[in-house]
Amino acid sequence: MSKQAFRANSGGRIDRDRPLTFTFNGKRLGGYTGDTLSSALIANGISIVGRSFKYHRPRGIMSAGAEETNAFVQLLGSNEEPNVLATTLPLYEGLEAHSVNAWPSVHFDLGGMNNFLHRLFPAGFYYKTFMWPRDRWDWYSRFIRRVAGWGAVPKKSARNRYEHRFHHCDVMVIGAGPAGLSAALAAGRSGARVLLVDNQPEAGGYLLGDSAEINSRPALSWISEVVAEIDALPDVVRLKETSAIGYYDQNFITALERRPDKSWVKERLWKIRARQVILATGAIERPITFADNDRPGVMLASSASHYCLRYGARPGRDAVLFTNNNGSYQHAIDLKDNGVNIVAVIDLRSEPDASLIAAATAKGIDVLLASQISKVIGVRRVSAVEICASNGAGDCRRIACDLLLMSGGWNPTIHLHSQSGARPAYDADLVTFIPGMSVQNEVSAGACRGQFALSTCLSDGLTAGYNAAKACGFDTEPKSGPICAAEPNISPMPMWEVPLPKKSSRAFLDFNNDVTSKDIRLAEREGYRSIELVKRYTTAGMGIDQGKTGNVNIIGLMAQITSTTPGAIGTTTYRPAYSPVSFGAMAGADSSDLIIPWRRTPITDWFIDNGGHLDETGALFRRPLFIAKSGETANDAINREALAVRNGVGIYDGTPLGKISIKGADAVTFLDRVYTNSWGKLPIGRCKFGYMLHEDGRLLDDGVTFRLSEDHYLMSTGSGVASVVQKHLERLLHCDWPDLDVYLTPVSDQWAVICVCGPLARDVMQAAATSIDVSSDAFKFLDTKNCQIANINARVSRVTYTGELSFEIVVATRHGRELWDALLAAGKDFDITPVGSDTSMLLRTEKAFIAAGLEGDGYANIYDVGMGWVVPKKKGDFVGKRSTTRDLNKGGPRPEVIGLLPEDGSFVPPKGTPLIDAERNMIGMVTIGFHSPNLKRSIALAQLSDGRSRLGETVTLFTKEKTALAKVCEPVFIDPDGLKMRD
Amino acid sequence: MKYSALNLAWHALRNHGGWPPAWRHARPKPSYDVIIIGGGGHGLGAAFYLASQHNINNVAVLEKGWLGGGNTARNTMTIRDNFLYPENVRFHRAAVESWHTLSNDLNFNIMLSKRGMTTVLMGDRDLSDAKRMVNTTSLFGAEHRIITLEELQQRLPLAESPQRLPIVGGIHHPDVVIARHDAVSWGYARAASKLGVDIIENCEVTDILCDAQGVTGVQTSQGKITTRKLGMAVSGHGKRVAAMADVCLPIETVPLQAIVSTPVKPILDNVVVLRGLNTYFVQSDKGELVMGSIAEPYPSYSQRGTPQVPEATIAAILQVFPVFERMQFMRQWAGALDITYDNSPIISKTEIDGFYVDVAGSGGFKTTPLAAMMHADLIANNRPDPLIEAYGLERFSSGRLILERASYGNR
Amino acid sequence: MIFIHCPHCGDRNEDEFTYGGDVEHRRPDKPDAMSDAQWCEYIYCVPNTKGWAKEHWWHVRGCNRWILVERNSINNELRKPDEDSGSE
Amino acid sequence: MAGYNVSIKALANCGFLDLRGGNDARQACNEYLDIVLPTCANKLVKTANGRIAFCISSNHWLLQVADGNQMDVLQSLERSSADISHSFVDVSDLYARIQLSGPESRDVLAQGVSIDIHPRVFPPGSTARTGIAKTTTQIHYVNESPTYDILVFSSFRQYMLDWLAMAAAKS
Repeated sequence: MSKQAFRANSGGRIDRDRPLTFTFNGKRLGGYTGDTLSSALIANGISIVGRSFKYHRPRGIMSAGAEETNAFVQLLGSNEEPNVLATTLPLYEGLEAHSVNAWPSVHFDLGGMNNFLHRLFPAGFYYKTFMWPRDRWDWYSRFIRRVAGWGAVPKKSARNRYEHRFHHCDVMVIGAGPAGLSAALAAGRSGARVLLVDNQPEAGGYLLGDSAEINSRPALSWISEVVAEIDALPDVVRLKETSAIGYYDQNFITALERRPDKSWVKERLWKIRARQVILATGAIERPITFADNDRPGVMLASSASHYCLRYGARPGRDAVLFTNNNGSYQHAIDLKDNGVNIVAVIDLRSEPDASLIAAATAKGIDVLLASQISKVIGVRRVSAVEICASNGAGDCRRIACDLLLMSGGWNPTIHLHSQSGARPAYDADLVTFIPGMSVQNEVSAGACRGQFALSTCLSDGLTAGYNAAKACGFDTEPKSGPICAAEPNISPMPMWEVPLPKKSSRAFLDFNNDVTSKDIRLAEREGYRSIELVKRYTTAGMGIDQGKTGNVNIIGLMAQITSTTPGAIGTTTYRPAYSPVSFGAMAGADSSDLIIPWRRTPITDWFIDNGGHLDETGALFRRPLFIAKSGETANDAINREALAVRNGVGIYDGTPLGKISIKGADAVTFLDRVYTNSWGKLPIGRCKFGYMLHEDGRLLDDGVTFRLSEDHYLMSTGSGVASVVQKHLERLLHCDWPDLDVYLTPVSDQWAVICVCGPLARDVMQAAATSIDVSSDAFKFLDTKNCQIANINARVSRVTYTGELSFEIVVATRHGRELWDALLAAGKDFDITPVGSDTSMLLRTEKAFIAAGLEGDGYANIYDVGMGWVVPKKKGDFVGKRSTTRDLNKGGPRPEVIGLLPEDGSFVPPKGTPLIDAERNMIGMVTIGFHSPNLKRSIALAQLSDGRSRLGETVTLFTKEKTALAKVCEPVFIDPDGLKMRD
Repeated sequence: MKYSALNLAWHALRNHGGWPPAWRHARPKPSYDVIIIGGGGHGLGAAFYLASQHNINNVAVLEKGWLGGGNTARNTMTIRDNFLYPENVRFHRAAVESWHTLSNDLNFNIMLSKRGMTTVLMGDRDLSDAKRMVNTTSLFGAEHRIITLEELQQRLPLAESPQRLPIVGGIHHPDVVIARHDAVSWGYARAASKLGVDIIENCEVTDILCDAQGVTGVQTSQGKITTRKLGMAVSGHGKRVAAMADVCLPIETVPLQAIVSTPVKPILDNVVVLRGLNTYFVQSDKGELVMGSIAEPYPSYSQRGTPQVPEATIAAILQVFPVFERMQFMRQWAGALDITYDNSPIISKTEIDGFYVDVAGSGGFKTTPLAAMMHADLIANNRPDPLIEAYGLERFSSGRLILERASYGNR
Repeated sequence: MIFIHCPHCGDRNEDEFTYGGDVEHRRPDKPDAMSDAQWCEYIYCVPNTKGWAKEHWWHVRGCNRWILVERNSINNELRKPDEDSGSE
Repeated sequence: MAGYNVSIKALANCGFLDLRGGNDARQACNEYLDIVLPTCANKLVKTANGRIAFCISSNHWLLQVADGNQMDVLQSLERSSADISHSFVDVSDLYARIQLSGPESRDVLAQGVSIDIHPRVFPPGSTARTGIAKTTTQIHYVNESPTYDILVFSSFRQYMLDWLAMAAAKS
């Protein structure tokens, strides 16, 4: 392991007593606890961390935070992960990473030849070529895709645990720098519930790597005092390593916590609802656009100083600072004080703040005014820079250095403000965008609203915290803030592109996507003038870093090219996520069994234990389609079950049916209005089928409604549509007919429903000790009675979905399984057969009982499905009536439900099989098809255009595999007069 | 100036200083033969086809913002034809076909990739619905095919069967393509502009002017412009624009969101649809996973996106692709869809003579070339091509809706 | 995740509610008295307001009441409707 | 295995009645039950004999009684409200009861409950009808141990138990 040649012997917030080893690009290196991967790389003198996206230029670390645009690495080992930001990844023992986008290695990358051919690849080059031969982009894209992309998806899932957590607070403070800490302190002291999040392992923000003083002491001691006070407040929650990533409606904010308090939780996604939000997200230093500004060794000035002061990692030995503002001088001085030789300060301006020049000169730093960098020497690492006067006068000179610091001004981190729906505003003095008018309960404080001086950050934060707490009802006497030294305004000079020395020179704006100033000019020249079009045409700002460092420079350059102001150009839309979030954290902990709730009936376990083939059948239930005995195929089981119901007795779990209690003096009126048929004459203790329409005339549901007492009805609905029907009824009652005295109570889960059906059903009922006379005279079709079965209180009804003699037994859910077992026992001698949903569907098909979801498919109305008889001639208004009385014949013949008997009785047309005419026009479709074991042939129901008039004709069934003929028949195949069910 | 590799090289030698604007930035003339409202793929396409196929060159396209800034910029690039009803299957089949010559027709590479689509079926009911789709579409010549669980596993080796919704098989749709969405509007704009079409950006239509004979023009933020033929292709605002002519369209504006991951090396070619989880995704040429879900449950014009959609979409994908655990969500956005009552397109005359509308129905990127061609044809000839006869507004009075989603959910 | 004010329960996340349509889109009292064209317009042409609209929402995962919500469809801003109560 | 320090258990059935009605019906209930039904949603009252009335909204209550009593109470209530607009329905099996208790209960609950359950706004004795994960529940914050009783629709009982176990687990 090599020595950390660029590590200072002392200083910084790393723990030199806890060394760590890690591997980068196969090389074993050392670092310390408290390092990030990037600070450790810098300490080891690693200058190339990756290759660029398009030109494969060597790239080094440019920044020290979430804005990093170059240092994306592939993390290896058990934590394998693509596209990890080295600047925010805390170093840990054994960390293993390598560069992406380079082959065979970052030092010798074959893709680097792209750089020599760069002229062929200007912005949008692919739109202009790859069109020959015709329609063969696929062929080219195969190569392009291979070289695009960054990291690789790990081959295996580590199956880490991720959590979601809801959180509410009065005041949420985002960012724990000087402004955020002040805000949290002021709000916290008031007694408000405060949430303070910060993306760093420790609070302090930029002060962690700065020499500033507060109250004439190092700023860090002020920070530790404030943090101690904040942490002692009972209703303040402070989250470390937590990035706010999305700002949504009504102050809903998502934040990603890495390494939460529980060791077994990899990441936690917080879903926060805050009454007031204080954004204290700081500012991001801006690169300057000059030729070869992307060379390894070119770094943001504040970042270099941050590495040096916070981590004791020197990004170079001899540095040149290139600046356009007052804010960066102190960084040069700090670096100098910490062992980095500052060869020169190159200031674009002719009159920077005099005190800064004096301070720099006092440290022995040369300051060159009205100068600029025209050239960077060195490909793999800066070795020298060429400096010329801004006005072009005089000779240029070359200065040797291994580190070039750049400072093009500061961009407030307005991303979350913009995500909240507000529009940023341009500030000509600060030469950048600052927050505009708030549209939610949100305020920015400190650097993120352009207040760059430490003293104003502190006071701004205090005020914001105090005001936010006050808005939540926590009014306290504000305390005055701490004192710090005055700082000059940063006074940046607009400079959107330093003139390029050669035609082939390139200056980068979006380092991540390799977008140069020439690309922006080309886009403008070609007419892509809106900033949104510039972004899309050049891909500027669309990389992994989402343009955090580059966007304002692009807007500025566009303004310069089109002779307008950056404010007139405007920003593109900032959208979540501020920083990338792992899919695991987005999804949370719901395991595969829980992503969709599984509703169970009391019988579900029995089916699982006895060969039930479960499937989704709507409303979140999984029901058995059939219950296979060992060795049986699906068809075997369904045939066996269907024969049993027709010839013996079956038992069916109907619990998923929707059930709604309808009670009140106007219950009949309500039923009359929602069903097509009339309900006034239904006696207590009877039930009947009802057909419910959508207002547009389509069939919504059919089901049985029972009259339980004078003004109390129980409606059952299809299980799949239960919630739709409930909403339909609720909406009508509450929004359209609020005057009706009716109460709807959904009671689906209150009752288990078990259906005993088949010619021997009555025998089973008797064997199960039913307490009432179930003979056909005493208990008629559509009667409903209370009784006891196997000593369980039950309500039994003579309704059927199979066309057989049936008893539908309803008991309290807790007795469901008990009843099921009792009926199975009582039916043992009759070979009672449990049946599944597919079998039930087959039995229904044989009887052609209409199912809204199948025969009602598409635009079929009640007449189309052959149920016109349920609409009484003289009935008043009901939902859907007007849609069935309007002229529906203008559109030509309508589909009608008919039965089909395929000529080849062994061919079962699947659901949805098209019916075609001689010209292959689709004239209908099969709504359901089965092999009927009772008829020993296939049968189907179908919608057929003008179908009722085609009875007896032959139609063609079309499937992908074959066509077949089928005879059109009346839609009923068994017991057309319904004698069996009335038995 | 023709776009070609040769010209690119020629311009490279000149540092690309000589490329002309892709389209003219026109100022409105007082009058046009045809005005198209909406400078997205559908609107620019209609203008291009009016000029190229009907010799109507005195055409203006009015765009209230920037070109292609509506749904052309906010979709998931996927062009598919997996529909259930014959009218839709026929139209969308032809629409997929219409993409293949587009790059060459426009001399602009829209990066059409024949990626194919794999629909993952989770449960017997999915399988039964899949058979319906395959049989119906094959009647119209589609190559969709049900595949076994084994073949699905070969196609999607990274997929794992979740316990809650076990995978039973899949559908493979080889015809499904993706295209670089933004390029479609730019390609049309450039080609149309070359044929004389005026493309007018930042020009918002504020009123539609009519007399007893029909349309007479539009009032815009850049003044009044007269015309006797007006086509509308504005997604997200169709209802409001049509209302300016007192035409009430049966549509609701609903946001549809999309989500994109950070770019990674190629992991799959196909568009993958997780039907039971209402989610789909595809990897872009650049390496990002582009993910989509279903439209929001209530109407809104907000394009800001919500937290719950990325969460649900990504959770769904992780159910089947747990290896994506450390992929990263990078960005989300939303588009405003004009959803028609029956989820099917409206390409139709209106009760106002000379006023035509092209409404996608449920997101229209996939139909862009064909819908634009049909819209242009309708404007030029004042009668619908047989391919769009079913898409007339009359269907709402005749009751012949094409309720494409009726079998999935109830409106 | 909009934060809907339920007059009974206070502010709740939108996933506790179901959208119930624009208040303006009221079922006609006498459908039979309407022409086919009028009826079709009622069925198919929902208001789809851009801007502030009063809407029905059903607090189905809470108090089960139907409430009135005023929402700006441009940016999902919410405000309490002037009649500050449910429809019951 | 152990994750969060909580215990999760299914509780025995109780009797539940769903009571709906206007002020007259409420008065009748108050008289018979000898309580004052709250009219503010998400409030509850307890009686000396252990009954709990959860107010779902101003005209809607869920009355929890000892199991076995529900039919008697229902019939008595029906008698006392004969001529008044109301709906009283036995829903004893509509709800299953689950108890979550232990020091970290709130950490588990906050993974799936979107309302504010901080004791400052949701002190012991509070109740709320709201979602947990993907289902609807009636949460009752029983005591500071802390203990939460959760009513869930009975077909979701196993889902809720599984979800709580998942939320509390280490992996």
